[in-house]
Amino acid sequence: MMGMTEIVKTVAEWIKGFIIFYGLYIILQGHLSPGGGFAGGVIIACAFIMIELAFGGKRAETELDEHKSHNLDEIGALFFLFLGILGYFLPQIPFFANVIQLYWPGSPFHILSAGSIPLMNLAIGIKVGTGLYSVFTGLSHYDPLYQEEN
Amino acid sequence: MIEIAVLFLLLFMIVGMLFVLEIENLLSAVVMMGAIGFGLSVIFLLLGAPDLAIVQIAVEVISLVILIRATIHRDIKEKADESLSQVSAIPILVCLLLFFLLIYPAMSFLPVFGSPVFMNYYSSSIYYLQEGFKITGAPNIISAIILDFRGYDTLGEAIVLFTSILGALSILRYRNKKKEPSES
Amino acid sequence: MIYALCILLFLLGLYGVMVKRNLIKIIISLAMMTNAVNLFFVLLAYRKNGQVPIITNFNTASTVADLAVDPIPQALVLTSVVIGLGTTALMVALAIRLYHSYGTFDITKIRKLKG
Amino acid sequence: MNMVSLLPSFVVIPLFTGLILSIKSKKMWYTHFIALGSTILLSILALLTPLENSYYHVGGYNDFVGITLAIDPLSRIVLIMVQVLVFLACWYSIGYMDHYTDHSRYYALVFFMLAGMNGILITADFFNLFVFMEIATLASYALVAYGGKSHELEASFKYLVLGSVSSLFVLFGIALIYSQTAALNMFIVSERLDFSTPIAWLIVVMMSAGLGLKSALFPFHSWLPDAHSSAPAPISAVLSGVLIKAVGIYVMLRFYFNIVGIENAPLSLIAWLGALSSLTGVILAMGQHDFKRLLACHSVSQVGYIFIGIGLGTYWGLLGAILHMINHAAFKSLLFLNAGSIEHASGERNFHQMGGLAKVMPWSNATSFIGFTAIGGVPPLNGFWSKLLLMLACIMSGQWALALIIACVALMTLTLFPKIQKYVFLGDLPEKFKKVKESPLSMIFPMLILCFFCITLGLLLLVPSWREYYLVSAVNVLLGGKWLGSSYVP
Repeated sequence: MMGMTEIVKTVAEWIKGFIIFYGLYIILQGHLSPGGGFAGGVIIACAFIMIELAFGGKRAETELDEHKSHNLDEIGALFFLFLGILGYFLPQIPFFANVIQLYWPGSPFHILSAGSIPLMNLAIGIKVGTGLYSVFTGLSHYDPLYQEEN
Repeated sequence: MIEIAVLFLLLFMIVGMLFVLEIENLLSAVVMMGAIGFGLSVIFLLLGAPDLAIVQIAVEVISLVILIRATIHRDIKEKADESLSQVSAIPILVCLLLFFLLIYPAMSFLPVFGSPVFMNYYSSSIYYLQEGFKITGAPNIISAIILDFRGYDTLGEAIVLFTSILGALSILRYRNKKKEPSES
Repeated sequence: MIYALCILLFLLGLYGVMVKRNLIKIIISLAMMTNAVNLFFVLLAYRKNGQVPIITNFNTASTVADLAVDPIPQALVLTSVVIGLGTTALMVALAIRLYHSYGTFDITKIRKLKG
Repeated sequence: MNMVSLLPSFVVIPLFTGLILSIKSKKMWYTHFIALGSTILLSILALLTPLENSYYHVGGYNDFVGITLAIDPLSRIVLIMVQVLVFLACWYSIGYMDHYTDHSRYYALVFFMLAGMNGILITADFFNLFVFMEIATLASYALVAYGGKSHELEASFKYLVLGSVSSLFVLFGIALIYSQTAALNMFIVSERLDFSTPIAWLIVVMMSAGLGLKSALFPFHSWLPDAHSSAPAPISAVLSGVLIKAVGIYVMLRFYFNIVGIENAPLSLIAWLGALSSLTGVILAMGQHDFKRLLACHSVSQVGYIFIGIGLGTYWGLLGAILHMINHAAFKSLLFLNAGSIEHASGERNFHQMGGLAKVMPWSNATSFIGFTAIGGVPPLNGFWSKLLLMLACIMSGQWALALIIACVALMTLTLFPKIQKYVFLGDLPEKFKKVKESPLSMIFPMLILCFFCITLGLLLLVPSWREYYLVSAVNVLLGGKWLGSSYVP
């Protein structure tokens, strides 16, 4: 469908920024108060899906098309795996140890406080967000009813 | 007080489940699933698990959107004869009821609702609660568990999501099939 | 008593998976079974008027340890909720492809396999 | 860099290659090259792992707090089997996959399945076991539906629904385990689990139902013929040869012998269910006329053999079960690869329409002949030794009925396979197969290696030093009783 009426498009354009900001908030303070990588990532995916529904496939592709979202998804997963392997490069640090916390323990209750936990939250947030968006675009682009319209 | 609210929401979920099984229209069945999922996230909130409530609501919205994408424009109205069950439902109902009756007496051996089992041992949960903040520096014990103490689980879980997305995209290849002639 | 209701929900989902003919109904019943098992896990973790296991400036670690709810099942359910989402996404993709090749969501008409 | 610290690399390397390979690269040989390289590296690592039990605490936390990984002779022998077979399947799929597009996603899914299986084999934590089971089976659902044809999609959907239900039963069992012992580590659970309460029996029932469905035990075997016959050939070889064993049988062995203990495990029930599934498997296989469906039905009966061996619970029974697990992986994947090469060359799977392919495809003919004789149990080859061991174990433990069932199922398999050889390879060549040429070398070579395994695996039992190093150490681990906190540090 070529997107919805004008009202929905302008409102969607407006709200998109706030939703992504809210998702980032949930991700970044995941280790301080409830929330975390998964929830924030899914909220960011909802923002992009809202754009896709409001403006139809073509406009949404300019922002985040299938290949870019797939590669971002992968970069998130590789970053998470890298954080896990960090211990291999240092002597005697086992796999998946919280290395950053051992060497640079931040001051409690601050954003940069719990070693590699906020970074892992960020990695999962990127991965979940872009991954679910690419599933949704895959589902909708596959839909022949979708293709006849645009 | 919380136990009564949880009990009420659980009854709402069971009634909703019966509603989903018996309704004819697909779209309203999907919407009912969303309602049950939101009821579940309120239960999580009442049971003291805010992390789970946020994730459950967000996951419910995504699966609702994906399922509606699948059911829209497609034979919404289930024909009358189709809704008959593929195999006579009576024997399955009987054996499920039997299974439930067999399990019921064992329920009394579960920990009483309200006094969880981690209190009667020096279990790792007590260790996490006491030393978790000192070791990892993360006030939110649950993200300390899933990312630091049991980070290996979350690596596996992130890969589960990645494989399911990769699998779904590799099944939905209708689009690039048109470009290059694919399998014979 | 609450555990019994939770297992009843699990069995209802199992009934729906076994009996229903429509693919979407099967997907929904399976999602409900996942919800039921997750609920059972968190029900095990509840403590009488227990606190949220998050340490803030006001309560120290030791007071939280005496009052907090069990954190481990919540961490495990967080993972299995997202696994349920992955399975649902794969199933919806299969259901759409099956709809386009068989023209119906009815599993009894999708019978090209022999035996 | 001692061997122990390499334990997590069995999961990290396949994950890394899987993520790297999922980038859609235009040049094909990159993906093949990287895939083969990492499977070779993994096979060498599996062969180098030391004999004695080694434990690895992820994140530096002890058993009590973090997740521990444990490897012992039983998981080592299955690990070697998994790596070698996936290496051969990757090598085979170089030639086989030119029918399909999208190689990068295919290899990514194969490596995630491999990462899932390796994760199961090295973990000593229940929830970790569930997560990696989920990865392995989720990747196999997507691979079964990879062809995109309608019957493959239908088989994959049914396999997905049954697999998800069985995973939920396993998760329900893990929830009950946590409710009784407040711990997820296998060492602590096996110590705290007492069998006076009915909940412990409910745990055994739930886990047996979930794992039984995953390994196609008798009442739940209906999904296997559809799923394994509609997957691409290298994938059905890996599914039948290794996935059922790593996801189903290995976890059941670990759960029954090391956590529940022999005295509480329902072993006689497993033996009789195994006998029933071996009978139904062979009878199902008789009526098939599609090559791959016949092989899939037959693997249900061979899995039943392994369960008979496990159900006896004696030293000889377990020895026969483990040896048959390895032999079945060898000759069943050889026959699946063979069926794939015939289908790749002639595009025909119904062996009634085929005939006389021996003149056109000499190599496939030779390898399938060795495969059929091995599966039939002809003496020099490996099938004979494990069936003989299982028969002896049944007789020694006085189960005459089980020995009889093993004998007649072996007889039925012996009569079943030469008729396929006659239909497919001998006789006159129909005109539409005239232009059929032999499948490329990259498909022939893995089949030859599997033939070499079929011939030499019998020595694994005969040569005393090999037997001690590989098989007997695994059986002693199982008979060694419960994992009573050997590495548990309070």
